[in-house]
Amino acid sequence: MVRIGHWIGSVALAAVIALSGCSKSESTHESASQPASAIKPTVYLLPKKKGVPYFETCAKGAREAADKLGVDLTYDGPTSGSADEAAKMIEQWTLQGADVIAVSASDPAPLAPVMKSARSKGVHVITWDSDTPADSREFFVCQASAEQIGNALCDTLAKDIGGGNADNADGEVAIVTAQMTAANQNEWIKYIKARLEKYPKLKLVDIQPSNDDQTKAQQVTQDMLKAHANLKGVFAISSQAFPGAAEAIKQAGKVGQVQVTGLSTPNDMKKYVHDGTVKSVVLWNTVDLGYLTTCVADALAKGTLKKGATTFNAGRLGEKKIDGDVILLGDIIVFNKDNIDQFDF
Amino acid sequence: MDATSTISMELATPTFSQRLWQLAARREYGIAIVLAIIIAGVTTKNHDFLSGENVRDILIHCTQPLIVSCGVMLVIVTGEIDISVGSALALLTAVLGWLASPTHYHWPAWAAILATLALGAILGLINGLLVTLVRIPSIIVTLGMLTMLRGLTVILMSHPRPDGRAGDITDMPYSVRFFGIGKILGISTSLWITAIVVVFTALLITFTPLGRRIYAVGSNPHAARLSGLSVTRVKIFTFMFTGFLVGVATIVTQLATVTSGLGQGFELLVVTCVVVGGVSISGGVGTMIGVVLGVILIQIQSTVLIFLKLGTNAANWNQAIQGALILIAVLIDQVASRGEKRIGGGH
Amino acid sequence: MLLLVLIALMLTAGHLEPKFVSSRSQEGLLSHVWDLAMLALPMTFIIITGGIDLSVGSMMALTSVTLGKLYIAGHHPLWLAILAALCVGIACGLLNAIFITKVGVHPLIVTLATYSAYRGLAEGISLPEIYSGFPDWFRSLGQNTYGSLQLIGWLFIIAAVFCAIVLAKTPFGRSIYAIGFNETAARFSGLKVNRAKVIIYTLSGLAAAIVSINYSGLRDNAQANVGLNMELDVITAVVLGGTSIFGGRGRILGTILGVALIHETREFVGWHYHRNEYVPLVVGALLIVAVAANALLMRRSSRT
Amino acid sequence: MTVPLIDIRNISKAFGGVQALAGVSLDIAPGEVHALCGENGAGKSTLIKILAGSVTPDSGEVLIGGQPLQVGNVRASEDAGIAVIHQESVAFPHLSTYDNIFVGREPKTLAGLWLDRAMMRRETKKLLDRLGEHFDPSRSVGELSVAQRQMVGMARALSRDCRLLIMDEPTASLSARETEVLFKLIRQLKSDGVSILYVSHRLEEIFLLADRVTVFRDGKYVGTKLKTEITQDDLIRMMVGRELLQVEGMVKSETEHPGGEVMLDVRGLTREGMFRDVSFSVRKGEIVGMAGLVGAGRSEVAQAIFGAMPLDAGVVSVAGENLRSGSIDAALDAGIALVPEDRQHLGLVLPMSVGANLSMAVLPKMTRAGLLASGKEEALAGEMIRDLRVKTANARVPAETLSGGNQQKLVIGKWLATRPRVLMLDEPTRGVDVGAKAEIYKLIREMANGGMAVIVISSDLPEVLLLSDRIVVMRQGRVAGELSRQDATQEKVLALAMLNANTQ
Repeated sequence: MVRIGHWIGSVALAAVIALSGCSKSESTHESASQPASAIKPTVYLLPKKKGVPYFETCAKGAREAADKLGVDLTYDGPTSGSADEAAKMIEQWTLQGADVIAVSASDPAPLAPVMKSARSKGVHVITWDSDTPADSREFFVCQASAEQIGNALCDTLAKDIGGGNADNADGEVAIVTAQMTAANQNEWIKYIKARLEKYPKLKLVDIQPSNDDQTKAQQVTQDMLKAHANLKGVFAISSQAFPGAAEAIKQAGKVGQVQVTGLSTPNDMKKYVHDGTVKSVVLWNTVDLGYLTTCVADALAKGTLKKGATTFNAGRLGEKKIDGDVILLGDIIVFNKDNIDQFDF
Repeated sequence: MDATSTISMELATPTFSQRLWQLAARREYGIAIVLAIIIAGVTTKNHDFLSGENVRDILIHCTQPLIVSCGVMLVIVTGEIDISVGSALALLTAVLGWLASPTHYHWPAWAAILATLALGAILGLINGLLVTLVRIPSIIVTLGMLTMLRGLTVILMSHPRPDGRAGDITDMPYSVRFFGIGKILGISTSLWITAIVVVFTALLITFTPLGRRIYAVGSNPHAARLSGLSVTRVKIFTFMFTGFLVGVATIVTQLATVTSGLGQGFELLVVTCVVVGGVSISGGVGTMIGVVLGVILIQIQSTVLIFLKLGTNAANWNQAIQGALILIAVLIDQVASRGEKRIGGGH
Repeated sequence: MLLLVLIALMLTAGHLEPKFVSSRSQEGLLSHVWDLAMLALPMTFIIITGGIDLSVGSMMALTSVTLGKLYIAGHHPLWLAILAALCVGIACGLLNAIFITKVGVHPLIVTLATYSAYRGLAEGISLPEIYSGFPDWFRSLGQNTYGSLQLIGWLFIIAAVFCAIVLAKTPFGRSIYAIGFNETAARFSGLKVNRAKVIIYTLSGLAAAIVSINYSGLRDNAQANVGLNMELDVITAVVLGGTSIFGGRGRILGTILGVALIHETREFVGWHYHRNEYVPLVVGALLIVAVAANALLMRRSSRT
Repeated sequence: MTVPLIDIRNISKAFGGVQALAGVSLDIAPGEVHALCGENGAGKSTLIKILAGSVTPDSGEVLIGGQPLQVGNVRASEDAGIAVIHQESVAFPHLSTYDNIFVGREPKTLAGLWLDRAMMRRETKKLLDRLGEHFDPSRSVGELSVAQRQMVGMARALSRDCRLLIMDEPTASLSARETEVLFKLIRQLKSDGVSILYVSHRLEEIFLLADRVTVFRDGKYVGTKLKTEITQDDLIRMMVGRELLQVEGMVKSETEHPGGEVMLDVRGLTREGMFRDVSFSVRKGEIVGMAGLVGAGRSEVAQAIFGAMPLDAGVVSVAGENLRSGSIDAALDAGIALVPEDRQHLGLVLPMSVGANLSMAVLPKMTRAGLLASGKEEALAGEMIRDLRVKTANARVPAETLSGGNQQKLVIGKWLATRPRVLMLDEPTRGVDVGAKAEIYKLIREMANGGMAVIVISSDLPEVLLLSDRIVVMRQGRVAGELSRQDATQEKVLALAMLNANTQ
């Protein structure tokens, strides 16, 4: 009985393979040769990690633009945040006949080759939020470079520690990151470290992973607060780490004595900004970032945006400057008690 | 007569189980000694380590894994395993957030908490039914649940709630958070709850018929059946109990923000703690004190490393140290029990 | 059984998304499956003996970092780095095997420990740097197709045929089954139980090394978080393929079908719904339903 | 005759097409010791399981005290006063003795929520005293000897006021002294009005204890006789349905002093806590019996010779060559084979086919170009099935479908295929029915005549005396003495095996 099943299985498997081979002829000339100026361009928007507020707010802006421009927008990405998973999704979308793929690279190394290969198959590839090597994409929709982000974080924390004057900043600081292996965070850490040289009285004493888990972030922050008596500031540089670290400082009763900053959406941090635990939150307008990215994708698909352009008209955002192949969103925003309520994302 | 008649036992089972017994009795001492050494070592380097505040925080770090370990311990004692607890923790936290948050369903705290506990028990019931009635190996059932519940959590958290928002929930009412960060008689509520769970579990396994049956089922399921015990019911109970405790762990959380990324890897943490605490993966063996010590040993580690102030690159070795610690624990254990067997058999 | 499910899936997929089943897109999607498939082969042997290896993903990380550290950071010749990576993979597997056979610890516990330890070592050694900049010829080995399959695809086919023959037709394969059913009896029959275990756990390490080396070529990168959560996928695929977690039963063909089914399901859910969060939901449900159906069918057939 | 306590009517049960019981009926009077006999596979165990409630019959009914018993329910059987002492001592090794005795119906306090440990301990003490055992009731059962565990099982049965006590091969692992205690207990229970269903292969015991004997054969009821009506031979005839094979003549050695050179030589084997300074030798063509009480270390010595147990000291040599100790491979290469006592766990891979089990020890020889050649395997299996007269449909069915005796033949066949020079058989006929026993005896002698050196370990004294050319008796891990065939009598062997056993 088992043996018969075995043979039937093998035969049927062969049949499936043969069948899929036969269907080859029907579908050879599909995706790549489609004219790019089809009425409804197909745009795929890839976040580093799906399901986190930062990217969900980007998606909000992207959908707004898509509705206005008549773009067939798909927003999807790895819920695990794995770059390898993201690479697989790009490959799949290429096969599905995407017109434009917009990538936010959690790790440029594994993504760049895939993006290049997508481009070679006639897909427009752009990056947004975080870039990959220039030859793997056409444009980069940039809110800020890793260096700018690192600098902004560092300057903000120094200012908060110094009570408004960065030069007064004195004491020890620590970083709570996602995983020790998180490519993005490590990039920022690199620039934070570099920028800290500007503040010789600030000393980086520890970097701890939170395993992208708020509970863990809270625990390590708590421990560092006690272990380093002179700790004055914490960089909490992942979406799970920031609320965790803020909560730890609050519960330890060190509000005002220890400053914490990081990247997060205003809505997530409003509570801590209002109760004084967090003085400043560093970010940019994520809704606008999603909006701008979708506009760029649409223009590329329709052929209205070409290499070498110096400005780009982005709907409600108005004229945006293009610096080479980098389209700039605008400035980093530091949210504080005074301005945070003006934003809802 | 005794000395010689012990050698008649058939090769595999009795000597092995005998060994396990002795081991279970010894394991607690072993962990306690390792713990003492670690604590003494770090305290000499940093006197603040044993400050009241730090001890309290370390204990609070242990609350969630310890509460869930109480359930997982019983599951493992019956010879099964539950690796779905990490995802279940995420899902239950998300549900609690949905129900209790004022900008969402805004249920009263007690109702939201009861619903979360009930849902936890139901998840456990599903595991238990699949394991006992459908007879799927528990590692497969809970592996499937681990994956599924994680997906469900992301879907739930990205689904627009009644106020049209999606994403993190930042406005958990204090009436719910009281169970995590509140204080009763100057001691954190979460510690009270954990203590209740631990004492309850300890009493359950030592002094109640049900507790004895859990061990009986793990020790020899065939015999348990012949003794008229319902193996099915006992196993379903342990899974439900675990699910319920995941619900309890949800409530003692220290966190203010509910996100979908909670509890990643929590299941492995719990299984590691339980196993390091001397609970035998083949069933029938395990003590409450061992599990408590196992949880503390594993959880204390990251605090110890931070207190040693090893600098900014040290954290890269955290995981390697954890792995090595487990390997060493297992190795010492095995070697010790071998020595024991040689000496013990001969008297 | 499994094949019927696979065919049903492909037919439904073909109905909903005609482009999905076309050979062109299948060919493109194929490149995603090889690492899973490759690791599933030794895992099939391991699970048939009643064991488990949770450390495969972590072994990938450690071999990946070895390769990157030696070649990119250490400027050693690439062949040396590859050789070292292979050796590290073998050593990792061997260490698992020694703990399992000589020290006598349950495989679940050993590999749970090395799951942390190997990845931890990888993180510690790489501090955690990302190594990229592999030479073109090496990358083309990973990326190029030779007669519609990548190098690793061909490697897998050879390995799969080899494993299938070994498992079904050799004394070694027979001893694997015997160990799974009754290890003591196998030992008392003079079968070389420990040797068999050492071989399969070591092979698991070797497979992890091969997959991670290929990955480095394919994605031009080597780092400590390669192969994260891989172990669960591999175990899921093997079990889905009908291998009993209690040992004694399972076949390579089943594993191949299991890998195919899980791969096609994942890709199709991604393709059709564009909601990554559905993937774990569907894969988890598939695992439980498939094993449940199998258990129920087995019971029915044993009753009559 | 009085109203029967238990009336079993027309019970049938089939397992996957095999009729285990076909309409059997049986009644037991209050205070009766009723023996149940039959070859392996006669259906005794199935009947026990049905009475215990762990198996549901396909048809038929059981009346207890005139009331129908709810079949297929362990609890209902217990409540009706049926207790079973199982063949393999069923116990929870990790639990204490008193937990073992009371698990499932623990005495409770506090509205049933709390265990009454004091009472459990007290009651257990009483029960153990009654059984003549005096160990601490809180010791875990895993630390107890097999015999003590058997007593725990007994205590468990006694702890409830049972009306019917079922004993399945209760003396299989008991020493003579313990057997004596057991028999006394049975008589005492009987006088208290408890009925006993006594299942055993040991005919002497049956004739010593039973009032009536019922015989099953192939799942069918053969008959019930008063003990006074029949002889042992009658009983055996009822069981096998044919005349007992005249085995005596066939198993005698061909020569008076068999054997040429020494094949196996064992010097000073020591394993702490198990055996010490064990030395003996076996010649080619000779059968050496190893006698001794259960627990004297015989099985352990055999396993040590086979390399399955590490040695602290001592040397094993085969045909003059010393073996590496603690290595099964070395033993196999030297031509040593072991048919272990526990065939289910150590001897066979039950779910695998008969053919695969037979070829297990010679797999490398079953190949062509490295691949298993099914032709060679089939040939081997066919040969073994024919030579050993294994009753099986074919070589492809799983070994677990065979009866105990045939499974034992498989284990022997597996080792014969290796053409061993030294063959050790540990309890080769335990749990094997009478017919198969005779065939196994014949086989063993044939093998010796073929030039093999054979060691037979057996607790069955007549068996040892019947087979052996020479008898090595062990006591408490040491060789207590050697007896030649001419000198050996049951009394002498027992004396060596037991002398001082109780005073040490």
